[in-house]
Amino acid sequence: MAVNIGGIRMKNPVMVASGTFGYGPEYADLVDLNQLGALVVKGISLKETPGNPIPRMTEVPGGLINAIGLQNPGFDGFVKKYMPFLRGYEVPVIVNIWGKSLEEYVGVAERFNDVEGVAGLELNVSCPNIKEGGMAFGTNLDSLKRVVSAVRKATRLPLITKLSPNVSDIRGFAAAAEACGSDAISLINSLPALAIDVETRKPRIANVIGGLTGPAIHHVGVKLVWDAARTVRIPIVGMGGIMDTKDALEFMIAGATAVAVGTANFTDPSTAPRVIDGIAAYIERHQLSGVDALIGSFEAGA
Amino acid sequence: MAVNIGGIRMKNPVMVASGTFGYGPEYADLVDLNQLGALVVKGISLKETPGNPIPRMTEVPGGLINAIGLQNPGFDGFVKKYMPFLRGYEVPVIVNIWGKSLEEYVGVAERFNDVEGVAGLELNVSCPNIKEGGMAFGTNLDSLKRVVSAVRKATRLPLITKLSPNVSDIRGFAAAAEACGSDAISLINSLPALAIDVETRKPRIANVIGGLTGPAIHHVGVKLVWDAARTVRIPIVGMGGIMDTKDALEFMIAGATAVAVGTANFTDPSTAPRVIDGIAAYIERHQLSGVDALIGSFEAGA
Amino acid sequence: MVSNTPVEGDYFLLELASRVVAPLVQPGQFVHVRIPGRNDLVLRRPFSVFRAGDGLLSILYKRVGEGTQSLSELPADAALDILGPLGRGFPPVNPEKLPVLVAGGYGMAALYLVAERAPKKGVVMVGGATGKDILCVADFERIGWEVRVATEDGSRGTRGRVTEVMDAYVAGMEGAAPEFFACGPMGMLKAVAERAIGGSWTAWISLDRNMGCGVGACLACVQKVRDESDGPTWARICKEGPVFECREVIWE
Amino acid sequence: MVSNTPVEGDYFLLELASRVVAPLVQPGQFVHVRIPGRNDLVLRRPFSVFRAGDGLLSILYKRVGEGTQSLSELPADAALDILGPLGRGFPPVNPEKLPVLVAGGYGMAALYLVAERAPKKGVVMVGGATGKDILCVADFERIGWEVRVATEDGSRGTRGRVTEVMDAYVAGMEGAAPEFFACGPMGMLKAVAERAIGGSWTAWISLDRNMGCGVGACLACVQKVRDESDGPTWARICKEGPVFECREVIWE
Ligand SMILES: Cc1cc2nc3c(=O)[nH]c(=O)nc-3n(C[C@H](O)[C@H](O)[C@H](O)COP(=O)(O)OP(=O)(O)OC[C@H]3O[C@@H](n4cnc5c(N)ncnc54)[C@H](O)[C@@H]3O)c2cc1C
Ligand SMILES: Cc1cc2nc3c(=O)[nH]c(=O)nc-3n(C[C@H](O)[C@H](O)[C@H](O)COP(=O)(O)OP(=O)(O)OC[C@H]3O[C@@H](n4cnc5c(N)ncnc54)[C@H](O)[C@@H]3O)c2cc1C
Ligand SMILES: Cc1cc2nc3c(=O)[nH]c(=O)nc-3n(C[C@H](O)[C@H](O)[C@H](O)COP(=O)(O)O)c2cc1C
Ligand SMILES: Cc1cc2nc3c(=O)[nH]c(=O)nc-3n(C[C@H](O)[C@H](O)[C@H](O)COP(=O)(O)O)c2cc1C
Ligand code: FES
Ligand code: FES
Repeated sequence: MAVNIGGIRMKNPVMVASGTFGYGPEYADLVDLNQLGALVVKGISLKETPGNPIPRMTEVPGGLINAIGLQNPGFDGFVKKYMPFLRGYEVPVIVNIWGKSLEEYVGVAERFNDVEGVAGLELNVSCPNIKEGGMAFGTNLDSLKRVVSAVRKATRLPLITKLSPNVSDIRGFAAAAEACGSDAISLINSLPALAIDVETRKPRIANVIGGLTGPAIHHVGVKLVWDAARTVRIPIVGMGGIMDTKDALEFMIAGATAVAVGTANFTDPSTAPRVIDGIAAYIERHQLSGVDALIGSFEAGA
Repeated sequence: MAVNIGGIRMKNPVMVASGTFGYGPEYADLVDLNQLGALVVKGISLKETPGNPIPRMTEVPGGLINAIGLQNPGFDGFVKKYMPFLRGYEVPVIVNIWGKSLEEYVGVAERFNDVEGVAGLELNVSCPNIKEGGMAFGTNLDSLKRVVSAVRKATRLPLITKLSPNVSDIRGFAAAAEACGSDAISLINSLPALAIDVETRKPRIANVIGGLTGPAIHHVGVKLVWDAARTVRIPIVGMGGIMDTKDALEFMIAGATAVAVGTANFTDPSTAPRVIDGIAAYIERHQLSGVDALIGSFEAGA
Repeated sequence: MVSNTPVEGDYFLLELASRVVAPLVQPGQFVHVRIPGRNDLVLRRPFSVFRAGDGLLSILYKRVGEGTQSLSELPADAALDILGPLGRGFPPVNPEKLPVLVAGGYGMAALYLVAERAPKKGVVMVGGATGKDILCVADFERIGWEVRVATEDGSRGTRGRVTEVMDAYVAGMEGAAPEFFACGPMGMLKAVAERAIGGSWTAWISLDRNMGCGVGACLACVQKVRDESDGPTWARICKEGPVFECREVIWE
Repeated sequence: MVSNTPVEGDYFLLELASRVVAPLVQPGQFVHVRIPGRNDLVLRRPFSVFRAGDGLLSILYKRVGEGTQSLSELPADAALDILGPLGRGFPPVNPEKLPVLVAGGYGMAALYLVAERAPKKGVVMVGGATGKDILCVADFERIGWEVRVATEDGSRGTRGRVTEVMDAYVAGMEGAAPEFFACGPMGMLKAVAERAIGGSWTAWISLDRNMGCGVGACLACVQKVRDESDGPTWARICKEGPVFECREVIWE
């Protein structure tokens, strides 16, 4: 069941997705963290960030929309408050990082070079690029190249670039992430969405626009992972609406080396352990030689 | 309740979406067609088109994925087989058209100039542009401009350009559709998606990739309609996952002048009539002066 | 709904009071059923009408997935939203031939009305993996039809496939030519078609296909068939079918 | 689940056999409940624990939307997947003060354990729109607490708001200072907070907020509060709350 995501050794292919599992302690009473393939923490920026006003989350058919606004304690706060706890576990810790400018990205990436117990960085490029007018880094090919190249230079850690689904053709972005030195890519992040309370004619979340996640986006994610898998040679972490083993298997068959459970942690914290067992059972039932035989085994036909 | 979509007078703002209501006769026993604001027929091309192999549709959480492949009897077949029937009704008939090259688009648009009983054309730009390497017309700004401009010249009918949701920023596409002479825009078409049968590791539809529709895409659609509404002055037809009155109202509050019911026709053929009644009831309950007071009434805040 | 009860194995019988739909049903037609309480399922489920009459309509369904699972959990007094009767069913039985019904699994349900409304009695061949898949034999016997059973594990009737039983029967037939009416898995239908074409007999077969609208609008349920000039064209199973004469179908 | 029965108006009482969770519950804590059979609802629903003991745990819930509607339709023997007890509940009642409980709607449910476990008896003020919103008065009376009711339409108790009843009561109080424990709509909590701050009394209030994870991971449920240096910071209602002393909260 072991997989290697660009230098991050995982004993199984199932991680928990950034922002849906806090920093570890929140779910530690409910899930044995050491069982997980990897733990991706909520996005960290150089400085503490207060995030968005409330309400920040609303349930919609087949998913939820959130606009937490990347609230986080900043590099210092995170390292002080959570790293001692995380070092007590064997689970590889992947730190999701973000910034509002190239400098912020580089700054936070650099600082993690000296932090013990971090297995890798996941680069969230779905944030608005403040300097370049607010368009997200991840939906502009040039911005993406710049940020990946710069962070690649800044970090000694394995680097996973997390792609935005909000592009016409993911292949160019996946290829750019690879060419600029990512060790792996992960996808998908949430889809931009809007929910309106028709009684008040006001937005259901304070930020107006939020990100759609959960089962609703699952098959969009599988499609994009398949596109990416036919484009790059680096490993892919697939995510989007994984609720059960079947959903995780779809990503792996489409070409993902690992998967991440996100929204489903809220629905049922035991999802990730169940999926780990489920994948093992599938491999046995189908008499596959191992996870490798599963990855990219999609028979798309002629 | 009456609205005007770029010259198409509708007695209420609710149409049925292309491809989900056949050509009219299929639902005529179940729905009084004259009750509808407008009826959009399944996409018509110059020549008869066989469409994709089977299976063509699969249900997924909160929606379905389809790849019918635009099967249709072609211009001649459609006019002969269905126009006499449709002329027997008062409901405005909007013909959804498509082509695989600019010439095909222009060809089919021109031929409808002489057809009695057609209220307008809806231009489906989500088809692969065979001449330019298969990328859809609707996800490349230059292709979009060319096709809209050409069809604008070719037709005397009100022209609705139907936008693809599969772009990073819909505003440029909406503005281009307007600038090139569309009388209205409609959105959203389906989201590209992939479903894999994990037992066989084969695609669940023969075309491999299909379009996701239904509740799963609803809030993505509302977001894009809101973006478009802040960009163009021409009327907007909002669609995507409308299952009930509330969903339709969200589109109108976000800025749509009319809405289209798609997948929900399969779930419950009485959806459109129910939504028509529901909007009227909402207007009365909220003591609005009419639909105009509803359209774009979103209070997004500061 | 009037009742919703387990029959055998994973099969359930659902009876509906339906004064409007029931009298209109032709054998082989289906109803398109919305699964109550499952807003997440945007598609209805098609089921053949098993029996219809006296303002009652029933379906015999197998629990195979999410929708039929939820259906099986419904209380008997739940309301059911159905569209129907839909599709083109079986033609009237030709009184000059001997009706031979061939069924697999819930195919028996689709064929019962053929037997009940036939001008003469015939024979029903039914096959399944085990005895648990053999349904409503008693219903056919009650109306005087002969039933021959085949199971792959031999737990009921002859061991083997239903087409073998059919072959044996046809080989020993005297008098009138057989007219086949079949409903079951694709492989079985194909086997029936081959024999019918080989023997120059008529065979009406009912096809099974995932459906969207159920009324001919979405073009999801198509089947390649021969058009008037023998060229390939698509037929909508929900509209031009589910029943076709086996020569119409282009098997791939 | 042991029982799931209508109480009054749209309120239902749900009792669960729960040997693990029940003994751990502190007054004011909540459980995060997955709605059975509703795979389309990705979020759990938070409910205060009404009563807990003897391996039984109960919640009193109002049918307000999709989730609670489905919950109310569940048979009594359904299994329920709950997380809990979660959050920081009410502190122990200060024996030197007079406990004054103030509730609106299902707030009564959240306060019952406060009363049951208090070292001394006090008074409960409860408000609602009509008599139908006044719950479990008998439960409090059974354990010897005085209950004062206010309804906006005057159909039960005093006509008016519960805070008016509270004002009247506090004005007439003699002896020990009041300590408030409140749960109900935001407006009511704010009114209680104003009076507590004005009178230099302690008021513990339980906040209500849409929740994602319920365990502090998603940061959906935050509330602006004062940090140690009196500056604004976010507290997670599911983790640092739902109960706060009213001075901690920054009201906007
Ligand atoms: C004309 C016709 C008549 C039928 N008559 C009967 C009958 O009398 N009794 C009976 O038990 N079944 C019958 N079926 C099959 C029945 O429709 C499916 O078993 C049922 O739709 C499965 O739904 P599910 O949600 O439980 O399965 P899932 O696998 O969860 O369904 C997922 C999707 O696939 C579709 N689907 C799955 N299996 C089939 C299938 N075999 N045929 C068509 N669609 C399928 C569903 O409708 C749904 O859209 C008939 C099918 C057709 C086309
Ligand atoms: C700490 C806490 C304790 C609570 N205790 C009780 C209780 O004892 N009894 C009781 O009846 N209710 C209680 N509530 C409120 C209860 O959680 C909501 O009524 C319930 O979630 C509504 O779910 P629904 O699906 O029926 O409503 P919908 O409106 O369909 O729900 C949509 C979404 O909004 C959320 N939501 C809707 N209303 C509320 C609300 N008032 N508070 C929080 N989330 C909401 C839902 O959880 C869901 O995510 C409590 C809430 C909190 C935060
Ligand atoms: C509440 C919430 C917070 C999130 N925060 C982050 C984040 O900080 N950084 C990030 O890269 N992705 C974040 N995500 C996106 C998830 O990591 C994941 O990409 C997305 O939720 C899709 O997976 P899912 O459908 O399984 O939830 C967040 C998602 C949710 C629901
Ligand atoms: C089966 C099916 C066929 C469709 N065919 C067409 C088509 O021919 N032309 C077109 O522009 N859109 C087509 N669409 C897209 C719909 O018109 C609509 O944009 C989409 O379904 C989103 O709305 P919904 O979520 O309400 O279904 C089709 C959709 C479905 C489900
Ligand atoms: S199911 Fe829609 S055409 Fe047959
Ligand atoms: S609900 Fe997730 S942090 Fe409180």
